[in-house]
Amino acid sequence: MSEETLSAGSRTDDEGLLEGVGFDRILLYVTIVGLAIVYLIPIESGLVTSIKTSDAVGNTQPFAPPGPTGATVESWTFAFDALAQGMVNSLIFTVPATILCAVFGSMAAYGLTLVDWRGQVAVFVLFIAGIFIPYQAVIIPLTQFWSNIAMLDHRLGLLLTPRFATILELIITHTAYGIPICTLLFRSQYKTMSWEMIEAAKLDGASVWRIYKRIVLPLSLPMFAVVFIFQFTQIWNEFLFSLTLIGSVNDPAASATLILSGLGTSLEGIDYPLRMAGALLTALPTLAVYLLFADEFAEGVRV
Amino acid sequence: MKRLVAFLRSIRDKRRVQTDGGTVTERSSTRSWLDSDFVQSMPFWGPPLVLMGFFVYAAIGWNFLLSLTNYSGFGEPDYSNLTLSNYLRMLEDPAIWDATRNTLVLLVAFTVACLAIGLVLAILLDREIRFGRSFRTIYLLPFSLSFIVTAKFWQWMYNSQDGIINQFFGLFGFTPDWLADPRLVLGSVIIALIWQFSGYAMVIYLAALRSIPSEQYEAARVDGAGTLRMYWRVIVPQLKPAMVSATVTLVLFALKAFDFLYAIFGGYRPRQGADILATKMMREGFNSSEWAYSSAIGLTLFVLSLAVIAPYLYTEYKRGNL
Amino acid sequence: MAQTKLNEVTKVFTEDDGNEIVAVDDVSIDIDDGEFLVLVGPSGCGKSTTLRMVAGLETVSSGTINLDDRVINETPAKDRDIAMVFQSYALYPHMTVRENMSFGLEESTEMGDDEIAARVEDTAAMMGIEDLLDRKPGELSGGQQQRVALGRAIVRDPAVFLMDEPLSNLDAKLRAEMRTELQRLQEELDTTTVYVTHDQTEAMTMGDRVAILNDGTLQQVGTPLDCYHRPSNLFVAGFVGEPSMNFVDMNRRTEAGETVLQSDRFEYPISDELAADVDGSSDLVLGIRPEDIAISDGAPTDAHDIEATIDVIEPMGDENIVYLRFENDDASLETESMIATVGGMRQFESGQRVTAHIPEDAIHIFDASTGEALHNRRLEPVESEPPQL
Amino acid sequence: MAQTKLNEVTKVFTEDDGNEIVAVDDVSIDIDDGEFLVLVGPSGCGKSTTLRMVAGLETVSSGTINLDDRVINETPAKDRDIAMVFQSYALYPHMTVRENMSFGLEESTEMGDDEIAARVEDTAAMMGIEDLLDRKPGELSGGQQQRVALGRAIVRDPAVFLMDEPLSNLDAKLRAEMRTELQRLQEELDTTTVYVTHDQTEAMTMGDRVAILNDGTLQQVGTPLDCYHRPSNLFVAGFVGEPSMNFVDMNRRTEAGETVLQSDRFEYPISDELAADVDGSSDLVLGIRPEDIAISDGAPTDAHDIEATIDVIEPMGDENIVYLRFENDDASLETESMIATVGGMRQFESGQRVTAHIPEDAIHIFDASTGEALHNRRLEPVESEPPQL
Amino acid sequence: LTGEDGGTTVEVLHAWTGGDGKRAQQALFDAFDEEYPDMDFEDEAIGGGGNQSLDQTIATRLRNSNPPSSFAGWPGANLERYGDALGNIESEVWEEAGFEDSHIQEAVEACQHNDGYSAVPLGSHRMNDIFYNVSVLEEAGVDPESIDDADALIEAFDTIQSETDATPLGMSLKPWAILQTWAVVMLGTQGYQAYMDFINGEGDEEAVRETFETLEEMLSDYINSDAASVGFTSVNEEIMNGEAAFIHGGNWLAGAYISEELTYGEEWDAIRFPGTEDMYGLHIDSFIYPGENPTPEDTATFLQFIGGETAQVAFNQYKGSIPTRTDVPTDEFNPYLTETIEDFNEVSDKPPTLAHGLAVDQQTQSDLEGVLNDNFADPYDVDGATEGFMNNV
Ligand SMILES: Nc1ncnc2c1ncn2[C@@H]1O[C@H](COP(=O)(O)OP(=O)(O)OP(=O)(O)O)[C@@H](O)[C@H]1O
Ligand SMILES: Nc1ncnc2c1ncn2[C@@H]1O[C@H](COP(=O)(O)OP(=O)(O)OP(=O)(O)O)[C@@H](O)[C@H]1O
Ligand SMILES: [Mg+2]
Ligand SMILES: [Mg+2]
Repeated sequence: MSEETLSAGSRTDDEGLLEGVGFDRILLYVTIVGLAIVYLIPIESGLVTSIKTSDAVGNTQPFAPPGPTGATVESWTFAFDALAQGMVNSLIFTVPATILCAVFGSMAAYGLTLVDWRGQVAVFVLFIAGIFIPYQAVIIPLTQFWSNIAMLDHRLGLLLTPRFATILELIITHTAYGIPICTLLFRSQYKTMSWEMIEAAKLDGASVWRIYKRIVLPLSLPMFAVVFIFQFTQIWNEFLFSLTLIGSVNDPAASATLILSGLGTSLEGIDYPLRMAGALLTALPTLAVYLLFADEFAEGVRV
Repeated sequence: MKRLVAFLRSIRDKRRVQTDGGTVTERSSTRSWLDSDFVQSMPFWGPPLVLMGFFVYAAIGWNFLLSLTNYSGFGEPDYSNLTLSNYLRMLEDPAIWDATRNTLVLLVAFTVACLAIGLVLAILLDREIRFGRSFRTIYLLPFSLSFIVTAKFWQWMYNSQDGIINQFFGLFGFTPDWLADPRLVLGSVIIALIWQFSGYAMVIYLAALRSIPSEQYEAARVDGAGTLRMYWRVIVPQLKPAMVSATVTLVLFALKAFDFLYAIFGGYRPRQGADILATKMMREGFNSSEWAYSSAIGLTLFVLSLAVIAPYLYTEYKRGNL
Repeated sequence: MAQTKLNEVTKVFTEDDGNEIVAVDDVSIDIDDGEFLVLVGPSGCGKSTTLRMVAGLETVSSGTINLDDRVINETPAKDRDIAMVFQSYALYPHMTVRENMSFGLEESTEMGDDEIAARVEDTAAMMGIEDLLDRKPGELSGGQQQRVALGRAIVRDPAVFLMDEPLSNLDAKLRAEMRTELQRLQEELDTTTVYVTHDQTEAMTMGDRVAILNDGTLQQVGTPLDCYHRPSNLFVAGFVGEPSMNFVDMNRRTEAGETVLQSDRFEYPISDELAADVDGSSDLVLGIRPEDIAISDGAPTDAHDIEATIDVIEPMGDENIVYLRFENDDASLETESMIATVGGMRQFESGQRVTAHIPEDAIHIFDASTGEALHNRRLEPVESEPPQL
Repeated sequence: MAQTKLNEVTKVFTEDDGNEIVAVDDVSIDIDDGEFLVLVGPSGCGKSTTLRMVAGLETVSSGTINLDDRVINETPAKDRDIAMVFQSYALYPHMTVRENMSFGLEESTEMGDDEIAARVEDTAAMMGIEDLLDRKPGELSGGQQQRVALGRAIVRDPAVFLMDEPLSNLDAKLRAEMRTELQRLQEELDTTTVYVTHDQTEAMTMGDRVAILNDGTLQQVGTPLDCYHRPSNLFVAGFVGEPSMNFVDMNRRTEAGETVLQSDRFEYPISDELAADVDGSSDLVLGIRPEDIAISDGAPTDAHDIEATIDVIEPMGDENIVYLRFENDDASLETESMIATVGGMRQFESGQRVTAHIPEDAIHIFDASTGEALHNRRLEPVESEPPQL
Repeated sequence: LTGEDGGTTVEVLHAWTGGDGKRAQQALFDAFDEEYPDMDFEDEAIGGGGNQSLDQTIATRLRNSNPPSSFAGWPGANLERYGDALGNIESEVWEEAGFEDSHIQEAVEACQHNDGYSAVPLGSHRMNDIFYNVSVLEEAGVDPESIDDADALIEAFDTIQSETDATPLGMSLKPWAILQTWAVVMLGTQGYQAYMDFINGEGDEEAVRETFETLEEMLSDYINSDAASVGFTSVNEEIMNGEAAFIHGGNWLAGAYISEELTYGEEWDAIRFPGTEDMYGLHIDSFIYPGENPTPEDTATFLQFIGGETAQVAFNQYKGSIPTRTDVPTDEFNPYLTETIEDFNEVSDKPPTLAHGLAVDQQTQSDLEGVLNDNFADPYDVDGATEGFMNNV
């Protein structure tokens, strides 16, 4: 990360001036660094453990790296074999669902914000409330719907293998439940967009659709980035839909999180290096996305 | 979408030709209806609303209907005989009460702790820290992880022999089994969840802190307040809206803790003391095929979250934030 | 270019709680082809709402708006052939200046790319922004952005320009500059323009005519000097001019055939000619502009000379603003006060007794109850000014 | 109440990229006990920075700030016994007016609750906001908020008031009102006050003295009229007054024992007395304020009468702003122009040939290279004004 | 909707993904392939969370009317949960292959469902053996043969506790594991009849309470400290490497030792849980036949194979279980299993297992596990657990 400081004009207190570069300041940094260590420890411990042999796990401190003899990438290769298919599946449904969520969210937010009509708040409330639905309240009808009514694997049996039918279910499900939050994110931006600018475009002769395409869409590209990042992590990390719609770890459509949930618990006993490797491997895409776009992410999660 | 409007227009045009002599106002009112923002904006919010509405609101309605049946096992639900018996059954099920109590404890403890820790983190980072962004990234890092990943990490953290936590407490000769002891297990779960989400609260607070004009800080200082007093009396009270919105979101994360519990306990049944309504619901449904009963629990959960969200939405609406 | 007519236009907003706000009330204005009309009035008087109805951004509650002979009430904004310049400029931040200017042509005309490009270049040259064409608005200064906003409106060659406080985001210096430039442009283009402002200077200097609104209703439409010197009512008299006109409540009485106006603090005889104007009412308001009050040291020599005490002097350099207090023996009555402006080099002291001359030629008289102007000042142009030191 | 001294105070900001910005450069001002000092200057000249250093919100890079005899450079803001009024008011939005006003007393004094309450009530009564005490800032109008902000400062009875453009968020009318009120208050309280503004009127009318800053350096400290009539340099002359002083570049030459100033367009003989003032330099700038130029129809009668053409007239009602163009036969040279203000009732036409009289008594002469004032106008108070029509 | 997509493939689901189970199922399906090389056959191992993933997959597919051809599962009361979703193979399989006569009566009964047959038994684990690490017992000087009642067992634990570093009783406090141990303690201390009364819902509260008391005595002092968080398989590793002395479980444990190639009698051994010497704790693995079967005929063929001698020998010798057929020669089986088979034929009582679906239906079993999870997984609340057990059966 850069050396940029957080921009906050004159919030340092100058009270420490008399004591030189204050004791306060040192204490502050000690606290911050200490907390950072606390926040990093579980991940760090996971990382070092993942490259330990099972002997080394017993012999070394959980946060200490293994010695040269205790190091192995076996867990990683094993985890990779177990998870590769799941990661591919996750990617296949996460990417389209993310894009769809963003597109629908942007459209809905535009329709509800930049076009002025009565009652939009009521509709918007429906969207917002959708963010806050506990999935337990819809999961049974959802599974019923997919398995007894939609039955994509039967209906689209000629077009799609069961694996892709399941993935299509996941795409649609994730899109539907992702729309509300995306709408909110876009709306928070669109509300700050200059109303006069939209009116200027109207007077310039642009229709509602053209205004969206030529003014609003280009201006929301940064927000699209935020929504992509946010939604990508959300969908990639999601578990409940995988658990209920896919059903089994062995299903060819199993997602990474689903496979991870069962990883390392097999009859051979609890294999912590394998679990850690699997966890890190599963987290890799979101961690990467997040570390690359940390600032956008931080700005974006203000729900 | 455009075609739809064009089509409607063409109908209108035809009708105008047919009637041939509709008054100006009639014509123009149809026209202005088609040109109205409502109609014009519909293609934008309509499809997302239908898709989302079906999966959210229709599903909840259906769920309610299911909760009135006695659907279980492998058959089809029978909608002909709807009763509240599942809700009565909940009242009599001691496990429900335990789960409700645990859900509330989890909700409150987790939310309050996240808010408090998030606030401290935000204030620390608000004080012109070098590498402030990097620290923010670190504190927020766990938020990018899946519940499942977090569960794996903390399973290891909490491992009664080799885990870091007991390595540490072992120094004091105190090595409880964090995930097994019924008195500790809920706390252990909450701590792991705090680790994952306090960074989120921090980000919300940071944004709010940023939006407080620096004049507020300066005015307080000129008024003679020291740093702590300044934050406590002037700055923190102004974070109330941020706190409310963070609370709502944290509550929802807490309601989704099922994923975490499932992963860390390796199944639908958490250790005693850590069962929440979400796990109970999933267990009744997907483990025992008691679908109707499970639906009733799900709906209860929905009502519970509604109790949190409705006031929030209402005040947001009142404040004109929607 | 077009003639624009507002016929009894009214706009009622209904708030969420059902309250109705009459933002514009029965306003009729004819705007001639090529005219520059300035719309002024206090904040919230309905200036923007009026403009936005003309633009088609607000619906009209009742009345009609005509463009030439066409009623355009129902025409959507995009089809009205009207260009608007906003206070915030409302430039499209993601487009270059060129794209900003082309946008309207692309959306509202069938012109080819070459033609559009040519027109944009021409207009840019006219506005002196040809060097900026490939920059984005974020890279421009306030004045340049304002020029682009104007250019964007001009390039479309619309029937009417609407401008809503277009200069209010600029600093004083730039504002003066752009004001002159705008005037020059409007003269050159000769496009009908409606210009909203709350700036006295802009109102006085830019418009062919000024329309003064208060509380949604039209108070007066006329040339700037008309409104300054011949206000149709108390509101206009008080609104136009800074510092504003002094008002004194007066009663009319007739004494030995002579009409005298009597306030709490002084009396003011008026000529028969003037008395005829105010015949009908007895509760009157006398108005006099600060610059028309002459102050001297000597004793009163004239029936229109009134003794006064100087309360405060605010020296502005070029002039002094003098606060006068009129007192008489009856201490129970409130004091009356007036503001006068005198040359910057003259010296007075606070508390000094002076004589204020209120020339009959310069006074305005209003009906106290209706606010109607009953008599306005004489307008006899001064051809030459006596040497001033 | 206290005497405040700035001794060679300098503030250097170091930006992230290592650039150094000298915001305040070696400024020394003595502010007397009870004095009202107005700090003016163009945007970015360092006014706020200066004020914030006095408040303790910004460290001082070099130099010292004294409060009475104490050097307060290192004293934290909260211990300085200084109250500040911010442009944005900076009221605490979550506290009622009463709490806002009590806050400072609670934090900085040992007063008991009753005493605090009593003082808050008293101050509120003085400010006329006693009815608002239980409202929150969000429920107050701009003017009321401003009053609360002032009240919050006043209730603490500090040694020094600092105010950073406190009125700039108010509309014109309210601004004028609050300006008078502030003056009244300051006279009543007699607390040393430093007041930052960029408003000409406030600068001219409120302060005992005005300090004019440009680009971090102090240009002049003096009474408002001093700065208006006896500017110490070109910057001050141009900055104070609106419309600003006319400047013409001139060369000095001596012709038959007489000193003549020569511009591209006209020449201007000066008296020996005046010539003595400008002895050292030959590149000069002649300055004349718009209100000092007399315009008449007749032909030039005087060496200081110059023929000119009227370019534009802006009638403002109370006065006309006349743009004059000076031309001579050499068309290759640029035309020179001046602005003059004349009475509102006089009538001119664009294009009219007139004679502009530039009285020698009223001119300022500056050194073109250093900007120093070499000669300022004569100040001979006009005791009585000729009757004006 | 009879699984058009499956077409003609016989799809069989099970959960034997690792260790002995994996080897056993390979042997089983290899044998099947050999016998029916032309059949389009596919077996699918669904691991993870014990049987949980498999159960869930089955449940989903049955609900979706997309059943597999057959799947591995427990017969007995466990079948009740599937309701009408199972088909009847009385004539196609049972009668045609004559299984009613060739299998033990308990297995025959367990496979009955809805007035017909819906499953075919594959093999049986014995649930009342307690295994031990021979060298640990020798080090402690405990003679396993001398343990003749629960008190003696606890005494042995005590000796091991004091004489060695090993954990006396390796235990996982997963509810199902407690349940299986609870069942054997009840059988050992309260006898066959009390147990049968209990599972039939006529249990004597005192008997239940005493069982819990005995169990508490064993669990509260003599088990590994991480029992609450570890799984059963990792506990067994402690037996194998000598960190623990005894472990109770089904004789799939033997399968694990066999596949680790440990020597019976020298490295590991087993005794009957004291008090159950004359019993065989009955556990049965079977293949279940879903209704709306995608491949009814081929499935019948497969199930006939499962109930046959080849399959039972191929599978059970590796799984640590024994055939449910009465007519299988023992020569392929190792000495331990051979002994077990002999016992099987001789004991007087074969109480059905409580923790593996035979004794009670799935909901009851789940409720009992819930009671244990909530009351008897450290701390041990005898009263609460007793009450819970009495209420839930
Ligand atoms: N969308 C609206 N809904 C309700 N009331 C409105 C709306 N727009 C304007 N008003 C009200 O109509 C009145 C006129 O507003 P308008 O914006 O035209 O005033 P204005 O003269 O432009 O004022 P300003 O000088 O402050 O811009 C005001 O009382 C305003 O509150
Ligand atoms: N915190 C800071 N960091 C860097 N430069 C600063 C900072 N604060 C002010 N400056 C710079 O110092 C100079 C003086 O700023 P200051 O705010 O004092 O001007 P000002 O006279 O108050 O202007 P205005 O009238 O616009 O308020 C400016 O060039 C400004 O950019
Ligand atoms: Mg407006
Ligand atoms: Mg400033």
